[in-house]
Amino acid sequence: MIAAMAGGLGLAACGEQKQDRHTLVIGMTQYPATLNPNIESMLAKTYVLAMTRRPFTHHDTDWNLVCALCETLPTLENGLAVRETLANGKQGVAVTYTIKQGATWGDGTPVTTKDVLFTYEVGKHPASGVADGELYRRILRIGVKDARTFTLHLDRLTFDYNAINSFQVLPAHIDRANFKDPKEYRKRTAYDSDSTNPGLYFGPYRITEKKIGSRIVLERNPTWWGKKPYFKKIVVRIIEKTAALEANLLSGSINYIAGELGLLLDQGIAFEKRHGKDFDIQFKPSLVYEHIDLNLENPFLKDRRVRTALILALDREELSSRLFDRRQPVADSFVHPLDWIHSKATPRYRYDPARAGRLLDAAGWAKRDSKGFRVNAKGRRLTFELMTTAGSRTRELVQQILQSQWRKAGIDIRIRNEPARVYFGETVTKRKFKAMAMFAWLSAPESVPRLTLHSSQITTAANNWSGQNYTSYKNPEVDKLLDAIEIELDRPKRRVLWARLQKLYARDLPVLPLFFRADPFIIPKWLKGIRPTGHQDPTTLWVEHWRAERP
Amino acid sequence: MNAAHHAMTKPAMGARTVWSLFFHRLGAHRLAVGSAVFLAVLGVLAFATPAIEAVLGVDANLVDLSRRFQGPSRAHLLGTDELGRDLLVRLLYGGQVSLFVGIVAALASAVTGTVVGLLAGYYGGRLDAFLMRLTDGVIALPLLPLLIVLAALDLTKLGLPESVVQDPNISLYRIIVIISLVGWTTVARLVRAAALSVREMDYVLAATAAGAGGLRIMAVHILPNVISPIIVASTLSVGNVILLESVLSFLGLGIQPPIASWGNMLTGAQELIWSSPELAFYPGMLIFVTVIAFNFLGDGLQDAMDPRAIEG
Amino acid sequence: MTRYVMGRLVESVIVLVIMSFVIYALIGLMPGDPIDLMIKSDPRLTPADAARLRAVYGLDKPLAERYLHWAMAALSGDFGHSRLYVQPVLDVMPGFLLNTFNLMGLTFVISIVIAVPVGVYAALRQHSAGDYAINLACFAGISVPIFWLALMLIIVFAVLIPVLPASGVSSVGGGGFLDRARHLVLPVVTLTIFSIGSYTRFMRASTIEVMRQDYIRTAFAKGASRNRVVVRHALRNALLPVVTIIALSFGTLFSGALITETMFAYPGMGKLIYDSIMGNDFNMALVALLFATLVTLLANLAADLAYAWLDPRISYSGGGGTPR
Amino acid sequence: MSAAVSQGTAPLLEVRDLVKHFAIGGQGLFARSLGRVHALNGVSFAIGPGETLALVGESGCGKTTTARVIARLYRPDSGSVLFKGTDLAMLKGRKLKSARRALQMVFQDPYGSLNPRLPVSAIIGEPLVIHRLGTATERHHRVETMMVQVGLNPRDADHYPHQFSGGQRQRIAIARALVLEPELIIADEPLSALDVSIQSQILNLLKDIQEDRGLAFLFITHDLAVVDYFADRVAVMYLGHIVEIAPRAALFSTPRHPYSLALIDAIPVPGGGKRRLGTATAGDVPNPASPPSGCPFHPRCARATEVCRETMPALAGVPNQAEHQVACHHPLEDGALEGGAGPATGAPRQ
Amino acid sequence: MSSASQAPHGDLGPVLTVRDLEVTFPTARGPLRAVGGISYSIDPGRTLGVVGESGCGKSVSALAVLGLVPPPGQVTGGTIALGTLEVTAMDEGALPAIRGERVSMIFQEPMTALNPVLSVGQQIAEAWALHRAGTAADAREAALTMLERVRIPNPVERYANYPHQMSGGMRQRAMIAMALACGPELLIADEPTTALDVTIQAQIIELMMEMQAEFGMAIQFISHNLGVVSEIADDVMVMYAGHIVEMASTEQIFSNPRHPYTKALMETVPRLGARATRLPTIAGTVPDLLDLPPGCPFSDRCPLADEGCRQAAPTLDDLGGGHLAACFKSQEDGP
Repeated sequence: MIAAMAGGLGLAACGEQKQDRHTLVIGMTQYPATLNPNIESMLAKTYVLAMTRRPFTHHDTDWNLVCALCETLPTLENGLAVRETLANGKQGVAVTYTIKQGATWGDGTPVTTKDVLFTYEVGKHPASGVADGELYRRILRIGVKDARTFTLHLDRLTFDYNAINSFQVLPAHIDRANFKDPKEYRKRTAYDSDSTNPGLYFGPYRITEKKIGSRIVLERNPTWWGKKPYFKKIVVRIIEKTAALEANLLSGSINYIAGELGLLLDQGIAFEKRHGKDFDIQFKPSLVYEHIDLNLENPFLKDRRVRTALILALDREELSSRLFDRRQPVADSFVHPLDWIHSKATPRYRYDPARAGRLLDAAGWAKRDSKGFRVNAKGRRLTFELMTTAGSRTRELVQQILQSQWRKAGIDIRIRNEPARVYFGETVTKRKFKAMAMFAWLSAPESVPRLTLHSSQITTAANNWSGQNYTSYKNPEVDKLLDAIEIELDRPKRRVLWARLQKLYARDLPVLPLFFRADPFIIPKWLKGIRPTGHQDPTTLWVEHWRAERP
Repeated sequence: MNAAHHAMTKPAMGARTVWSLFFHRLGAHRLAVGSAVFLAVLGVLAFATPAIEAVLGVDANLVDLSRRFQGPSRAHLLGTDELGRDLLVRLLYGGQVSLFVGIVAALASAVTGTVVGLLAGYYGGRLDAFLMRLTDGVIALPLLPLLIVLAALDLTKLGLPESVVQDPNISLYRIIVIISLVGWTTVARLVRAAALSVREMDYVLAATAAGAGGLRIMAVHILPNVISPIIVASTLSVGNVILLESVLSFLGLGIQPPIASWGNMLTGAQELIWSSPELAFYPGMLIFVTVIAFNFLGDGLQDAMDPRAIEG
Repeated sequence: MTRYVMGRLVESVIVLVIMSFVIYALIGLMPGDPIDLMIKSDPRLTPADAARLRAVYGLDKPLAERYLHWAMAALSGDFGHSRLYVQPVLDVMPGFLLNTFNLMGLTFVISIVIAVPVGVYAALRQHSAGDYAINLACFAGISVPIFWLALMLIIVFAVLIPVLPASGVSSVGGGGFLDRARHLVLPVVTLTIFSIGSYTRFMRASTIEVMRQDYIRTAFAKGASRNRVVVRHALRNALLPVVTIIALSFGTLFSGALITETMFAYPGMGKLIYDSIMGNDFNMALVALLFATLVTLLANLAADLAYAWLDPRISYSGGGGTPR
Repeated sequence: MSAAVSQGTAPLLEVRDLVKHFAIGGQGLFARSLGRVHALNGVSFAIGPGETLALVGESGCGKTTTARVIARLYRPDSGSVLFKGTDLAMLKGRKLKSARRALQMVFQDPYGSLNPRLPVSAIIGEPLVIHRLGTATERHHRVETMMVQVGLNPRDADHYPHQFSGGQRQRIAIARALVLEPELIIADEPLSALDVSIQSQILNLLKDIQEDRGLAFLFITHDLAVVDYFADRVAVMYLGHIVEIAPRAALFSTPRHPYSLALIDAIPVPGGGKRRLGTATAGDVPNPASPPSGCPFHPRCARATEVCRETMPALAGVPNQAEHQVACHHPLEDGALEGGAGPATGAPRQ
Repeated sequence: MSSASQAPHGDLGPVLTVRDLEVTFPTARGPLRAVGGISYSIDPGRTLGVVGESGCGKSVSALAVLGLVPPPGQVTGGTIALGTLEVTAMDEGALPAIRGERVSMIFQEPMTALNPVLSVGQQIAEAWALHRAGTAADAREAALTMLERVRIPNPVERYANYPHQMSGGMRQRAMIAMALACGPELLIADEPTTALDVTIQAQIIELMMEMQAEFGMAIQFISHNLGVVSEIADDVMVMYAGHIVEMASTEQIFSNPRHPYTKALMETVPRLGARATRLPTIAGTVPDLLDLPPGCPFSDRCPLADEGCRQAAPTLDDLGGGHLAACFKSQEDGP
């Protein structure tokens, strides 16, 4: 053992790593499974791919929709989007995009409408394994004007008609051969079988090395049309355990921890206290909405007074300030305060134990048992099972705080957590949680919560457990609002609808809003140009602006 | 050498009973005695935690966000944890849980293993072959999927009453059941091997010749003579279970909060290792010291129960 | 002998087939399927998408049918595609296997190389201060939670005294022998500390037992020096039981390094198995687990053969020993 | 082959054509057995009430197997064990239990034959418990009586076996065998693990018991001197066969089988002077897994001829001595013992 | 001090001279004297039989000659000399040079005394190679010769046999071959025939006698069996509770035992053709070495013992004609 250690030190002495100022090593906690941009969406993949390619549209750091691969964002105003009436009489829209001048695959082949058509072909094929079928179903057909310009004919006119963030163009010249048998495509796609093929990428970087489960190496892509990136090489290393991640950062074997997939907030806060002078630490509030889904079929939770009392009995401000240093804003609804659709008129539930008590008294939970918990007339205790993913430390902490706060109000909380695989794979999806399920949604700015709130999205065996309305929330007015918001193009009018929706949501409380998560970005002082977005589009969409300013 | 050995030990044993000899030999193993004392103190402390809690005037589960990460003080002798709870009392409760899980799971494994081992060792033949292949199978069984499946089982479907399923300690019982389901193989093998040799002893033949049935022979003649390896293995396995619980916690499959166990306290503190190392230090040390104590105790028991020493 | 080995191999194959179904069923019985997870990570998926994807992944059929389908394909050499790594499982595994082989092989060799002499030393000086210290160290190694040990080693040797890489298999652009070796140091030390204690204890106990045997006295009586007695007469006999234990532990070592691999971000088999189970990568998990089972079975066989090789009394060809 | 019974009375125990083989090897579910050890090859004899038959032979000859088959610790492959008219070989369960109540065993090793975890009272009283005889008090009383009878102090009833010396332990084992008041005791080498000075004590005890109770003994030993002292009749076994069976005096005065003579010849006599070189019987006892053809003793026998190599001789009465039977093609004549014409110097034939 | 040897061997001194040898084992209840100060010697070519029951110290004293008293036992007094070489004064590291070379030992249980994982031939060759310079082939040659000399048929085949592949008699022959490989002056045989069948026992006794004739070594033959000792020994030494109680030539001992223990021992053993109704017995059991009676160790069991025997231990004295006994009564009575 001692010998082994000595040997180790010997090795250490002779092979110390040299610091290369043109190499950036990023650490993150998740390995991207597939690299095919259209199969499965996964944050780790999005993060890496954003360095190697660009979507047609995405949201910028101010949460506005911008063009990345297209020349101009088509709008009804600028005439690139045109209303059209469909054969069935419904309102559709034709949106025209032009591929950016100079967009060229890494092997020199230009990105053309051929690729667009191929992507559409793949996307709409039922057997291809593409995850997001919705967008491709909405595209009725694609009109090609020339090698760079094409028009999407969409089956309805929604307010976000021009956002095609998930239309990720695929290289027809490489991957078409792999699509001969659509069923096999997801296994054969060059992104996974030949990941380092330069022809797959057209962004500032291309992938030159992939070590499964361990790291991905990117190098500058010579065919990139935009600003020349500063770093010659970027290495993304996968280190799952955040404690180890931190150790790696401190030991210098990684330079930067991706905020999107990095440390937990409290680790970040603690890190700032100790290493604030060496690192620039940013806490960006994000569109990750932490909440508790309530099972509205639970007899106790059916009563809105109980639900209201539940949230009134929580001191979320205290929780946020103590646990998260006020970095995570308390949520009043699913809408982030920074989102333009956020309505100030939404009812806000401040900590009000007295009112909570009155509500519970009124709901028939006036009596207390020997342990101080409320009981109803039948002597049954007011008790709920609170579930979340096991092993997720922050959530477990929050859980315990909630439990403790609710206890003061006489509400008994039983905690039962499950591994993510079981929790999301079964319990939540199939609505098997008895009362409360805590988890988060990650969304884009102004995204319509149809899947989570519309009564048609209640998951049942009949609909194959799809949809995401796990609370079994049914409100005809909400259904109507969701339908209306989608097709309302006028922002002020839409704002009114949004406000109403938020109000209903906050009143009905199918979900207990907790807060919006903030990700700590731990950036060494010399690393400049990283601007956290706060939504689902990653910072790496601006990777060409990253640079080192070493003394 | 035999003669000398004989002359040396036989008279020395003369007046002593098996137990006094056993304690005498155990007493000579100072580390084992120290470990036993340590474990006894720990056990008493852990199971007297509610009283200690009352005396100190703290509440193990009371979250107080205004008192997070406090250093030792008169109110909190070891300070507070990340949720402002008293660290000392939580450690004691954690000890209660870890010891309980360790001891109960080890006992349950020992019982299963003993039954399997006795049957296989005494009856031999096809039953033995079957039970041993079963044992091999369980050893080769991938633990992880099993753990996940068990963690996901809907216990109400197994006919368990709601009150049990709703029990806040259910994660604890799950762990015990899971560990017992897979942990019996060592004891089974040991007992089988011991039973195989004891089965050939003349006193077993004598009992058979006197007309004793299989049950009686196993209970009266074989079991008491294979009890030493069972006790030793079980003592050692208490330590292993405590370690295993911490590993399960590490994987998120362990005992769920707010119940404290050393395993989940250590796992939770891991991410705070840089800012509050003491949160990881205490449970880590306690696991380490407790497991090592069980190992020493097991080692001491093994020496003290060495059949060579008793038989003379 | 050959017949015995053949028989054992046939037995192993049968066990393997049974295990393949058990594992398949276990994974299949676990709640949730990949599509559920996909839905979770992409809120825009619709019911239709889910149904379509289930069909694409073949998850809409009953378990037994899926197993048969898999087994037939496996027999023709197609072990399926990894869902997580989007490559044939047989292409994914070698990399992990090689890493595990390096990690485990090294740990294994170092542990034995240290444990054997140390165990013998302790046995020969039973109850001495050295024996005492060795025992203490062994128990310490056995008793420390391994993830804790890993973290401590990282903190000490990668952060406080930054002499070794904290994680990974090789550095970027590196990957030379020295570089890989450096990356192996901490995980190997961790696993070695963890496994060496029990090996040493076994070796010690075994040696003590052997040194009490009559033939040791015979060896002394014919004038062999102490060293010669230990090396030529005691060692081989003492190794006998230890070989079995070590070979058996090889199987667990193989799949049991999950914690170490996780802590050191070292992509090995333990982690592959864990991730594929957690990530619902059916084919991957199945093949990796089966492989681990196979290794365990082979280790078992190897243990028996090693035993036979070391101990002439064991003869698998029959006609050997005479019962009394 | 039929067993000769002394005195012409109905035998207490009659063993007929016992055959017992043991499989060697064969572990695992799919392994086949690799061979068989022929432990008993048609063993027949009888013991009358109150009679002592000594079974003599060297290790591996099957004498212990014979004992265990009779006590039904092993089930014979074929043959019968008629004990008081009941065939024990065929019985099972409760019937077997009650049938063998009158048949008890004493084992060789007094250290291994007593359960170290039970006090002496429990050891001696166990057969009573098994057969549900008497109340606890009665049993206790009975145990004390037995202890006195075998020369133990009843005050030691709570002690454990390890607190007794070897001789005392063998007394405990004898008490256990006697507690059910059996009619036949099978004593398997009851002396060989004891110190020389203790052997005589135990031998006397056995003899006293036999005389007091009129017990029959099957006395298994390799020590012919003890046989001469204790037995009424002697059966000599070699490699699973009984090669000679005769009244004690006849066997020692006029052994008929060359092997019997070899055994008698090999006994060292204290004060008999130095051993004469070249008188020892050559060769090893063959491996029972691969016994020689024909007469099992032929490779070591100086008198062996072609017929011995081919045919196993049957056990047959010596002319004019019905009780003296020998299985030999070339039995010794009278006076072989003195003549020294014995089997002595046969060269090893292997 | 006197010698058990009867035959004068001219100027050759004894092969082995043991004086006041004392071997002690520390125990929890105090030191246990397994050998309580014994003196004897063996002349070249002679065989000394050592008789006694278990625990009398006969094996331990023999092991002491090779410096192999099992720990924690220690030689706590007296001297052992091989010829003129004082073994007890030698360095631990020098002892291996003597073992196997000048004095060899064979044991009761040849199965356990042989290393199970080495072939018999290898083990014999090793015994030779440890003390003789030569190549591996030389050692093999020497081993084959030895196998032949101990009358093992097919030595070349047997060379490669492992102990478990041999019968008990063959194993003991191999042990003897190993012990005699370097032609020692003294062979210590510790119950070498006890584990063997009677016909094989006779063979081994014959073999040892033949070997003695061939090699001319002295033999210290330990046995609890008076018959065996009587067949092989020139002189006999009877031990009881760590002490020598009687020592004389074989003929003297068996024809005229002087110590009550020796007498009793001979009478209690059943003899062929000497059928009696009851065997004489020795009362009581072998004494606890930690709790010996104050006087003569045998006084508890001795029918002749009186107050004097219980108070003082008798010394081993010559009763005339080299017949030694440690008994007050034998001195009184005379032959």
